Amino acid sequence: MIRAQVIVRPRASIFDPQGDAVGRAIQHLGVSKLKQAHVGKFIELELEGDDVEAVRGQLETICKDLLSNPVIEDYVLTINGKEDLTGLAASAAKLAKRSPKAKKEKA
Amino acid sequence: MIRAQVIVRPRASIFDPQGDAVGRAIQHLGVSKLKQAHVGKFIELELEGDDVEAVRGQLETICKDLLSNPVIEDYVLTINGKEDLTGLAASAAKLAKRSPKAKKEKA
Amino acid sequence: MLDPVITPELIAKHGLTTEEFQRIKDILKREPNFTEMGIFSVMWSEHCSYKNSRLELRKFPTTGPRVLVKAGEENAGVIDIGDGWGVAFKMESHNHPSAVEPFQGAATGVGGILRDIFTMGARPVFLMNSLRFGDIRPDKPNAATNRRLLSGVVSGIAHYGNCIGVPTVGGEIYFDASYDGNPLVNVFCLGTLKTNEIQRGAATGVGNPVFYVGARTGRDGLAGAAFASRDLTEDSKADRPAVQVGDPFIEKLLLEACLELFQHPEAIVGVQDMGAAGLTCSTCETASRGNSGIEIDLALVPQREPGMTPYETMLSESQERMLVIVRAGHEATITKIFEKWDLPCALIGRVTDDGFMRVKNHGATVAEIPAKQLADEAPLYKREATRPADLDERQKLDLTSIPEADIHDVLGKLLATPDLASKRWVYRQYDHMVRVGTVTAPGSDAAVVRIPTGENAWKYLAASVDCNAHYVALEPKLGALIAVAECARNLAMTGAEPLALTDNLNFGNPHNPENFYMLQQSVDGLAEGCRAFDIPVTGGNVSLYNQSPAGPIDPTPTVGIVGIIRDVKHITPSHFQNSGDAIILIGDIGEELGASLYLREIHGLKRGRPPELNLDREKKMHDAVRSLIRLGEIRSAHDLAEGGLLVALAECAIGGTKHLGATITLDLSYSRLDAFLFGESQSRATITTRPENASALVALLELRGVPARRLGTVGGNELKVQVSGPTPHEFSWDVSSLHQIWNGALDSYLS
Amino acid sequence: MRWAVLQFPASNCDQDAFHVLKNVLAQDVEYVWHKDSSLSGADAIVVPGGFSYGDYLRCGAIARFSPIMSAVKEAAAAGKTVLGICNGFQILCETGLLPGVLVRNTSLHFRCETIPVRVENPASRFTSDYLTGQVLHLPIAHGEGHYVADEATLDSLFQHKQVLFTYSDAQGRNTPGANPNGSQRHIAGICNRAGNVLGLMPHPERASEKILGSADGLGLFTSILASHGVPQAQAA
Ligand SMILES: Nc1ncnc2c1ncn2[C@@H]1O[C@H](COP(=O)(O)OP(=O)(O)O)[C@@H](O)[C@H]1O
Ligand SMILES: [Mg+2]
Repeated sequence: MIRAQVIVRPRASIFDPQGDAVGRAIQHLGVSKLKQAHVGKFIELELEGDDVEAVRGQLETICKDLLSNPVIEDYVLTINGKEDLTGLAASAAKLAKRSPKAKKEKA
Repeated sequence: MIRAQVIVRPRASIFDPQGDAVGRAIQHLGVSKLKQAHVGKFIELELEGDDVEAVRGQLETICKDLLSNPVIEDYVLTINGKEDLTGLAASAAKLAKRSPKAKKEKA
Repeated sequence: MLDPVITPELIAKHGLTTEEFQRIKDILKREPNFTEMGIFSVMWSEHCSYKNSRLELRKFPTTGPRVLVKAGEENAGVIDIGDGWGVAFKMESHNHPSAVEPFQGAATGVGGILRDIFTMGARPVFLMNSLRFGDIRPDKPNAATNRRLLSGVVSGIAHYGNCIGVPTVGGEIYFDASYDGNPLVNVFCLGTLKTNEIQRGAATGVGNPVFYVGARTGRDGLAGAAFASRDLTEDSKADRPAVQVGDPFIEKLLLEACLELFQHPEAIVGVQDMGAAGLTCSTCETASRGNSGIEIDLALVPQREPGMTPYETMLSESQERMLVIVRAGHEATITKIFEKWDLPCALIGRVTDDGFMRVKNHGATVAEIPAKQLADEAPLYKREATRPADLDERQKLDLTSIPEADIHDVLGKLLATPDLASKRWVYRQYDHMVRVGTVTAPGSDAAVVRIPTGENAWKYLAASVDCNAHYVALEPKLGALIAVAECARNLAMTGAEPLALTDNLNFGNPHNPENFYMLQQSVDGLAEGCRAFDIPVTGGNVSLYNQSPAGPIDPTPTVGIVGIIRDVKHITPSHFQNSGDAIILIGDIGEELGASLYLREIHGLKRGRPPELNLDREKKMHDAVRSLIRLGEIRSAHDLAEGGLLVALAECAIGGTKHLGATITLDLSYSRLDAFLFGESQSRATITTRPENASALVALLELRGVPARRLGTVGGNELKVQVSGPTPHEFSWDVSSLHQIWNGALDSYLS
Repeated sequence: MRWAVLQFPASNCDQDAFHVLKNVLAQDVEYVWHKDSSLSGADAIVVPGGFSYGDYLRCGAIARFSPIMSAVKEAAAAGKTVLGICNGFQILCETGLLPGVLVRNTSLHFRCETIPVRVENPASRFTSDYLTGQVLHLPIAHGEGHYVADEATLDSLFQHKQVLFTYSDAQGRNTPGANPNGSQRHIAGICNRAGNVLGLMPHPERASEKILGSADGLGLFTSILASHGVPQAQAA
């Protein structure tokens, strides 16, 4: 079985009202150190078979066309993250890096 | 700065209309091997300071009380996943393991 | 960060011509800097300045005894509805943003029109919309894209309206290949206010503080007004940073906070929403209206993202923001109210007396422009207009070459077309009942909404939006005239008399003389219609450059009319109400097939001259129906529009909740049965009444110079039509099957 | 009797509930702001519909932490009447005053229309003016009205007659086609075990005047009045 995980996140320059509202709520609950919150989606897919390469292209397309809205969102796809931790690690790093980088681009 | 990532996922035994709809749509797009899809949330938080241990408790509470609803959802919290990959790896493994078990519960 | 050097390329990229740039230099008496050029470019875009259409708009009648705020004066016009109450309403487009990102584009369109209304001091009480897409049927080109656009737009409208709690009570949706790649999203909002509480958008009183309230400013929607003033091209997707994301939650707070603030007239001088061109537009327009100046410091503007440049801050189109001019000494009133609502509220500047819009950043002046010249003295262009070369040819219709289709079959097919099918799939996604005012829900000729004017005191408003763009495409002036007539007719059917009109002019690139001709003729048609019905235009919107690489859209001058129903007893439904009621046809039996739905859908022909319209006859018909309604003798009334007589009868049977059949006998001479049953001749309606009244009503109508005849009787499970004449025909349709076809059609295309 | 209508940021049916109580039923009613901590002695509390806090994250999730909710919990514990309509129902579930949770409609679409709703148990303070099995025509308007709880909770809800309303067809049958949102066991409204806290997705306040198409919802309010000893005549 193949397991794929997709994280969809509002693009860095795009307003994220949901993140804002959640951030305000968290601050209200006493976490005064919170600077920012973003809310995205987490999608898990299970597919039959083992041939990761055979489905990778299809899954990328699905991420682009269905699971995310490229106009306002970015996504990270990880396939078989359990066996292949580097994938998930890379995703995490990518996600983590984006924000400061985005800010740098802007400045 | 502290970065925390929270994955909120519908509990295995709970009917997930969004996951079902996404699953149907994916199959419709020709990915016949898809067995199941689940849709959850991905939340990213940025906090001031560096003292992870000082905020871990607060963040766990936020996850439990605000970000997820235990009736229908589980969550995984990762703090500073970038530096501390084991955390994220563990989360992934946790998430990955749950599904088969869940299926057993359902059957 | 250094501003870019102003080069001819950069000027062109800002949509400014060499002459316009020269004019800027003449106004400033120097070279503009980058920020100033950006400011001019958005204020002088078509979207903000109407530079290509303003001369045309002057043709509209805009005055009348009920007009309290005229078109163009403020963000929306205001009409007196009596007893100290007024209504503010307006229509606005969000076509280009919706083409790029349908959900957010439509949602922010709703947000924008709501702000235009509550800036006037009015509480928004209902929304409507007028939408156009390419065809969504599976066998049509681009169907999948069109379906995605439709679903996205509908959920965007639903999201914003539902969340803020303003009901969406009506609208219209049509489909045509000309909208492939360039859908139209026109949204309408109406609000109510006490006539002595109208707010103005003027900055007066030197030294008065200028406040910024609402959402923080980010980089979203940079230069959206300029984006709306360009053709949509393949590259439009690269314009994605222009996508604005709306937050109806914040808007709801902003709405309530503003209405609370307006209860303190002693503290408020003026208020202006930040819509297109955001801070730029709101500062220079309030200064211009106040014959004053304004000075702000951008460092004081609440910002969402760090490091925004003055250019970005001034041109940002972040949503849910307002500018409020407060009377000096009353600062605490506003800060307290916005604190209560947990909204950002910042003192960003002062009113001055030197006529300048002066923008500072941390004290350093970054822009200094004469406000009046920036806001009101954009160049005006008289564009060339030429009648489209192929129009005469497209109007030709040779009926002898068109075979008569099987009537029984045709009715089912027409009811299943996306244009005619029930729009339930759409409107049940809209909260159309919140605010407990919706008396007539979507699915009737016009929406009827009651508005409170005191304790258990109500006024009843009817409203409709309409435009048959096929008619306009085939004869613009007549088509626009019919749009006004049809909209007024829809109101008359509910028992309402029209009060005023708002319009949204959706056309292609005005630099093309053929497109401009369509605009010019349409404005003539709308103006003539308004004069005929004696209703002023109280505001509207112009959206040009609606074209995709395949060409311009069908010209679509959408109109929205608001009317008032004198007494709750006069509110009349569209659909059959009781078995045994007599059905009366008002108006002539016509046989005009030009530009009809029947020709389009059954024969694939988009041609012919639209039906003729006799304004005098049309008005007489409305007056007659209203007076019969007031007599209490009309049980239901429905106008004849797309699909003609047979479709109207079917709609009376299958619409609403009762689903009653009818037996119709037509002993009339006609030349073609299809033209007779599906022709779209104007000024017609079907009404029902108690059977014993039928002949008296027909006599009354004829007395008023309105042709009328009894057609048959309501009842049974079938729609039965007997046609006598040289070759008698008899048709019957099962009402529940017709209902099924009509009710399920959109679902079947969209699921 | 005294009523309180709560106002959260982006409540939007607060004025509707207020209108019905004040103008249709001539009740003593006041708005209570979410930042307040006192209900100033109200006998009945309406948690109205809307999109509190934008309904971001999950409906009702953020509203639950409003200062006023502690007072609502106390009032509920003291046996006061608490009525949560639509978003109010979601808030009461998130708060734990009612079991279960409301998730996205199965269709994933917001749905607004008047539909048949069957009265399951007329022996409650919210339904005494109705009959068992009576079919009411009530408007719904929600995107997340799909009631979810575990099997044991569902069984217990039925066993203790806490399910007051279900979705049905016009004949009163719980057919799948009559379920507008996929709610488990067709649940449209439930009360707590003590019977003083009700949450329901349909909007009785939108169906309390004939001119709006249905007055079937008025019975819910008159039932509450009766249970508080307010004679019917006074209610008109
Ligand atoms: N087609 C039109 N018919 C009548 N009035 C119009 C039309 N288009 C624009 N107006 C009026 O011009 C004024 C300015 O409109 P606009 O710039 O669109 O305002 P805003 O930016 O606040 O939406 C408004 O009063 C509007 O009603
Ligand atoms: Mg405006």
